[in-house]
Amino acid sequence: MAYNAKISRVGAMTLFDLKGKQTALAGWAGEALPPFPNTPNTSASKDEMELLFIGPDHWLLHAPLGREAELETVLTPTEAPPEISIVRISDTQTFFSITGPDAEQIISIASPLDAHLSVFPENGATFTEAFGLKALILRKRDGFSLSVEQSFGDMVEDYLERAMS
Amino acid sequence: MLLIKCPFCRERSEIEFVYGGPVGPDRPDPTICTDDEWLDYLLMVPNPTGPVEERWWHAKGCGDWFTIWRSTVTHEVVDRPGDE
Amino acid sequence: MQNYSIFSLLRNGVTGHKNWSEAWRSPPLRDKYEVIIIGAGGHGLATAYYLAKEHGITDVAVLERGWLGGGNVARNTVTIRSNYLRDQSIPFYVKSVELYEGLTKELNFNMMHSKRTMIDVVLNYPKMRELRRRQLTMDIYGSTYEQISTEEVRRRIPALTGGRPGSRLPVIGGMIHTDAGVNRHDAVAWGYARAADARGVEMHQQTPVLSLVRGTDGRIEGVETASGTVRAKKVIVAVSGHTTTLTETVGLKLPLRTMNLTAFVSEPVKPLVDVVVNCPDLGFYFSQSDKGEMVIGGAPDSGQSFRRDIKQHVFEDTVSAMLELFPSFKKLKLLRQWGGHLDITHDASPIMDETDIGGLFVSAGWWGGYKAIPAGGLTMAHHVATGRPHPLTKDFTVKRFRHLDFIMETGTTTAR
Amino acid sequence: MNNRLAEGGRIDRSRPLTFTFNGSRFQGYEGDTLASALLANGVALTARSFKYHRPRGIFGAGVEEPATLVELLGKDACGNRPPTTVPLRDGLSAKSVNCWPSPRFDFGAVTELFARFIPAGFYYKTFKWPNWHLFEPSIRRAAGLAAAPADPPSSGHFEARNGHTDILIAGAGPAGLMAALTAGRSGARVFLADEGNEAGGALLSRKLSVDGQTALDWVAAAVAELAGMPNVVHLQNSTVWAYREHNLLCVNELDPDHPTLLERNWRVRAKQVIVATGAIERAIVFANNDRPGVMLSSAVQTYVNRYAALPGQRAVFFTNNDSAYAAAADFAAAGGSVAAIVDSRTDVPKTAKAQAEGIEILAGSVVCDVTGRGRVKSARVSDLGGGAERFIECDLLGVSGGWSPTVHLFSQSRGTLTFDETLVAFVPDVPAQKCICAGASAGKLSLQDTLQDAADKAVAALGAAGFKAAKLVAPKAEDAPYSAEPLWRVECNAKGKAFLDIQNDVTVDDVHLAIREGYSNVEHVKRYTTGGMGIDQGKTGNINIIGTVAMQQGTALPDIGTTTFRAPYTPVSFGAISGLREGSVVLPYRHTPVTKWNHERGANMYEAGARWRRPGYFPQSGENFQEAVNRECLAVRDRVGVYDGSPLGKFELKGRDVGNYLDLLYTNIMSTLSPGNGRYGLMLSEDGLILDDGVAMRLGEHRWIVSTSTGHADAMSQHMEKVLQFDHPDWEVMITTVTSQWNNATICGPRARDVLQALGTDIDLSPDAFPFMSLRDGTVAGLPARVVRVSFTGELSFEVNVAPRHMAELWDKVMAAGAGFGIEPVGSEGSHVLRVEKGFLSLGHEVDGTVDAYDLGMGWIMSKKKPDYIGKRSVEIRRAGGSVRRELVGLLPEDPDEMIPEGAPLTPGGSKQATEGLVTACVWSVVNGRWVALALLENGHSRHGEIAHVRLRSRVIPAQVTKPVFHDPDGKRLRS
Repeated sequence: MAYNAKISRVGAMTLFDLKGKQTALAGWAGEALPPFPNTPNTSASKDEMELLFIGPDHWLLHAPLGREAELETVLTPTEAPPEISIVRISDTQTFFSITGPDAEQIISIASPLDAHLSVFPENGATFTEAFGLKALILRKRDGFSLSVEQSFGDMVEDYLERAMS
Repeated sequence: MLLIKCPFCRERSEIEFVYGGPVGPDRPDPTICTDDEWLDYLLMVPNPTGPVEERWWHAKGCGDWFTIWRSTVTHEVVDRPGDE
Repeated sequence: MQNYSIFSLLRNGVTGHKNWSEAWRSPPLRDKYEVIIIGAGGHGLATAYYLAKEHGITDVAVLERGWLGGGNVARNTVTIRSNYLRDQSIPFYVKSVELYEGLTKELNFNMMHSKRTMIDVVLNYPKMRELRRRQLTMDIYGSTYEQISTEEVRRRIPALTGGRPGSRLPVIGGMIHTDAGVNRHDAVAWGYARAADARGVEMHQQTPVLSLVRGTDGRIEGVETASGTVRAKKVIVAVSGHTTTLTETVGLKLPLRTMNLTAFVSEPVKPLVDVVVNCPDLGFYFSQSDKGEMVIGGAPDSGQSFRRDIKQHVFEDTVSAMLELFPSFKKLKLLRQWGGHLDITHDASPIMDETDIGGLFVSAGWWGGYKAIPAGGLTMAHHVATGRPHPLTKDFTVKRFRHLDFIMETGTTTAR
Repeated sequence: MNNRLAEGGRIDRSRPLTFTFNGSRFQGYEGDTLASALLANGVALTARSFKYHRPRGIFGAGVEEPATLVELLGKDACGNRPPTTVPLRDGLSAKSVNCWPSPRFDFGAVTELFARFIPAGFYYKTFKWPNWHLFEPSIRRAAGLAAAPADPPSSGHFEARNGHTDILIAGAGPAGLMAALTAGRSGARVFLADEGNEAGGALLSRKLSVDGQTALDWVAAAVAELAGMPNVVHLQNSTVWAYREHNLLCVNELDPDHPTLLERNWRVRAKQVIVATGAIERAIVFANNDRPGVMLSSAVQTYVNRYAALPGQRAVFFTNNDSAYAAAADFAAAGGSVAAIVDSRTDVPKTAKAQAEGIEILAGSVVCDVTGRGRVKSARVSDLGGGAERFIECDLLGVSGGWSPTVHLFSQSRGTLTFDETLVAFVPDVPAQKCICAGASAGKLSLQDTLQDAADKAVAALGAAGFKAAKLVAPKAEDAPYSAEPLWRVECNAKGKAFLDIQNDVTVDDVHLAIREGYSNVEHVKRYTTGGMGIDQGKTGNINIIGTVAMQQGTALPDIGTTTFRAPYTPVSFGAISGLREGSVVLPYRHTPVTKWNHERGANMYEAGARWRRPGYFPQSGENFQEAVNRECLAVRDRVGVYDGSPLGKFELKGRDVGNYLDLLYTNIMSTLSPGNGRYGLMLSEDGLILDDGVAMRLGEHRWIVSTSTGHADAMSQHMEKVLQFDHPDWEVMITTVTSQWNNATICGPRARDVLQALGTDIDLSPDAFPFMSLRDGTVAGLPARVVRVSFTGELSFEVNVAPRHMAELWDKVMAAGAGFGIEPVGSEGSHVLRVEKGFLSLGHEVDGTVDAYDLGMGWIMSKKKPDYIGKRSVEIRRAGGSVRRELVGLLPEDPDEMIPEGAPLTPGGSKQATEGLVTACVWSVVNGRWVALALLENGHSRHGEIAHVRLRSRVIPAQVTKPVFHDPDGKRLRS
């Protein structure tokens, strides 16, 4: 039987790249942010926003695109002190939603990431490889979110269609 | 395809990483070292039949650069020689 | 040396093939020779042969840790060509191709040399520009290379049905290298060994060299083997991959890294592709062996390796690339795969030189060294016998690294 | 179907299937293989051999089959398949490979008349005169087995995917199922793969009982229990074909449960691997041991029990071990008659004899020859010394040379093997990875041992993977014990060829010849004779080759050594290996928001670095390449042009140490820049070669943005992070890739300012307020934008950067606002001309891995003030070496209408000798109305005014050496 999964291209989301020590970031923008997740490659959420712990001293703030302007105002990237870096990168990634009972199988075609629940938890969030590209994979209700560098979006859409055919 | 343990992301497939070469001598201070010291640093990389320390970049993951010790003969990741 | 011909074959056929003599002897190892060659691979055996033939030096022992002809000469893709980029390289490979073409007659051993032409299938304009640069420089040295149209590429390789207009990377043309060919790799090792043996050279298999030995004057004095010390004033290291393992036993560092390059073959099928196909843009090359197998190569593994495994992702890259141009191969099956060890220099050109240790010569850094075997042997023998580098290898020195004067040679195949 | 049994077997008699073999129609049943269906139809002669074209039949019952290969036709088309592994389907059509017109009348058979003249390695000795080319085509045609597939599969596709598991179990025979049950019950993730179309392995071929029920009932119960475990993946028709490093295994799933999938290839990473691949029966070597009707005794047993096909009427069994006794008994029970069991052992164990009651047992005897050509007629039996010879009439000879544990995967994993004198076989010794063999593959050749071994090994593997499992007592199984004695070949005076490798036609005489000629190492023997190099990879015969070498050399078999097992275990389609990666996605591709517009505009698009598809030029109707490029270039020089510069690599840097850091990366000084300003720079690698060029801009006190060339963006990211993280982890520098956060339309030409003005902007565009090499944030055409004054064309130029979501809109507005000024879109070809006219360097043209900044006339960019930057010391060492340098110059061909091919060599006087340089680029200069070129020429800087000579094949092009700049040498225009 063919795969029982649904794939849709979501496009851009609000993304801010946050680097620096957690304390410094929390000091600058802590109130605007969800709590900092403690475990690498997991996320914590608040008000439709998610804070993804995706590298050493490195987080992504992820939210619906409509929140971008508001968050920019709160985070004031250009004013941030030298020891932290906040860069708006919403346009750099394009997102796909993969849901349904076979979503994990689609991920296994795309990526070498072990997306089994015992390894990649409910709040899993990590950069990995998908279709030869650097990709961000988030576990979502009923499936996954997969995003790649925006310029590769058409290619990944093409690939996902082939996987589902 | 190795399974490489990234300090941040734990075990991941080699295709997420970029190889960065073996770790040789430290970079000498170019303002005072001799030509030979410089050339040794630049060209005479370790090439053992056995454990070698090498650099890997988690290019498609967290972006960390780190080193592992790996046997060039078996490809197994091994402890740093001298460590237990 | 026993003559091989259709007549000797018929004669022996009648007598049940009981009278064939050994291709080479297995004499006892002596404790002293004029020249020791470490490594009974292609380069070691060819050097031994030319030392004897060209310079009359026959007091030579070839020491082999495993079995004769079991190194890279046993595990390559047998592509012979001379389409290089630089003035330092092209004439050397032109010579090698020329020697290969005469080798069957010279050694009285059928190399099955098949001068069947290589076609570079080009998908990208920058690559076409680079290959045209090669063409014009190669022409100076008499190596053949011509640009051909996409239609001509398809006419000569009917199985190439992919890369159509509108595809991911359409074929834009090709370069044809008529000097190129393939032959039988075992025959190269065996033919050189037999001919060297006939001139008095000794082959010693299962004789690993544990270390090199230097004299009090700092010059090389011989080697230490499992069966004792063997002395010689001149020692040649021709052990692709393990060069530094040996030279470091006398404290000699060389700018070499050992890597694993892999190849694989398909099941044998009836004749389908008559030329060597190389696609530098996608990174694969192959030819069909006389037995019918597609012999396929791609990129080397990253990282240092003394292991003859294949990396699944490197392998998949090569297969996907091949199927893009040859989609009918999807139903063709992989039969066998293997790897070999190369040592590569910083500039991907070889080191053919006497080292800082007097009397110690190295033939190393071969990156696609199969095609270089005859000229490599000829020139190394010249250097050892005369004390001067052969004009064809005068630039492949160790000294070039002292001033970082690289001979950047990236080759036409992905594997360089 | 004269040989089909009335009952029994795993076939479904309610589902008859029709198939065609070599043009004749036959009938079989669902559950048959092509081989079993042929045998059931009494087809004994199924193939001709590779070299001598001897008649051949079916020898095995599985992947080990060496004798017959078929080519499938029609929609299943593929070549070289053992019929023993081809499931029968309705309408299947197959033919024998390598014979014409048929196996019965094969013209190639004449070669056997010349057999004595074509021993092993004959081709090394002949076909030399006049040259190999004369012989090669006919030799190639004769070789090669099946025809190559002519087309890709007409429908469907392949898939490759990743799997992850705690325990991977290869093989679902008794050991594999036992291990899977143990592992599955512990809660571990289990991946169980088996090559057969149903689980059970050897149990499918035998009549055994487990726990008081039939073995097959036990199998069914095990399979059902596994199916109920969500933590178990159980695949049939799935061969574990490769064991790679770090416990990565490849599994080829042949018949996925998916409507359009042809095959799937899994790459499974396992914490622990249990190899439960059973054992393979060996052939015995005697004269004419390849005749149709000679068959592995286990295959006889399989055909009788599993497929209800009687492969002969009257059989002789020939063995050196106990297993053939059960086979003989099963054959007899199915209605066959067994003339005798010939056993090379003088002492046959009672337990063996007990299984074959009523059958004559000839202990201490051997079969030394058979009669019959198209089919065995009798076996010539003698005692071990060659005496007491007699002929026993039979049409089937079951042979069993003992069992070899299937250690292929274990050996692929680099585990070592050791020779077990009792089993007379190589068995696993020291594992090299997290791998353990269980059951027959570990040398446990009776069912009870196998089950207990698998249960124990599973517990051990689970423990190593971090799971607790209770020690399990395996169910009770009924099976006879196993013992064997060596018998590598039968020595007697029989004349016929005795085959060691049936597929490649390698005989005992061939091996003897190889040794006589000095090819004494077993690797030499294999290569010289081609023994073991066939599609079956010598599964039934390799050890006999080693044994024959040992006998001839008078050494012990273990001293000869085994050979390395290499992937794949059985052949795998390339399509499955590649999976989905084909067609448009064979390589990644990248689009900008302008890609669609470019297509609509009729741009000629091609790949141009880092997988971007970019417009080369925009031909208008009737224009050729040169006319289009000239028009675009003239627009930039005279009026205004615009190009999509989005792909340029861009990185934002933050921190107090960025200035120092950039001073280390670039050859020139960046730390002195003030906010709002930028500087062009070169980056070197540590060996002093040019790595990249680009522009660094200071956005604020501690914020910077750096641009890199398109093709090197990833490499530069790698380089920058490496330097930072390894060499200066204490520096406060944070790097964020923003390549795709900013797209840009670069408006260039004398009217560029007018266009920008027309677009509407709040930025003061006057040269004083906004000079060359500075940047301003503001709005352009109502969009938030960052405008940068850099120039890669030599003209006044504004790089208007916006977010990609605004790029298409910006582009349309630029084209609209520029229309009045005669704006033209410019492709990469035009950009190339414009940069050559200015002598701007291009990586990949002028920079080819040998030149340094001094050679390029850019000594000014190599800071003398900084004590150190990456590559500095190496450049100094190289230049101190005093080698002759090739330096960048301009070339003006004496004939202004003469184009010089890019890459053309320069030689002294144009003669045929070593080159002294090369032409790196040559373009039609629209401002000069002539061809101009850039070149690297030995000592070129001191040769301005000289004539250099371009050497082509048919002619020499003289050209004047000039400065490498042909337009606005003072740079007034770009600063305007």
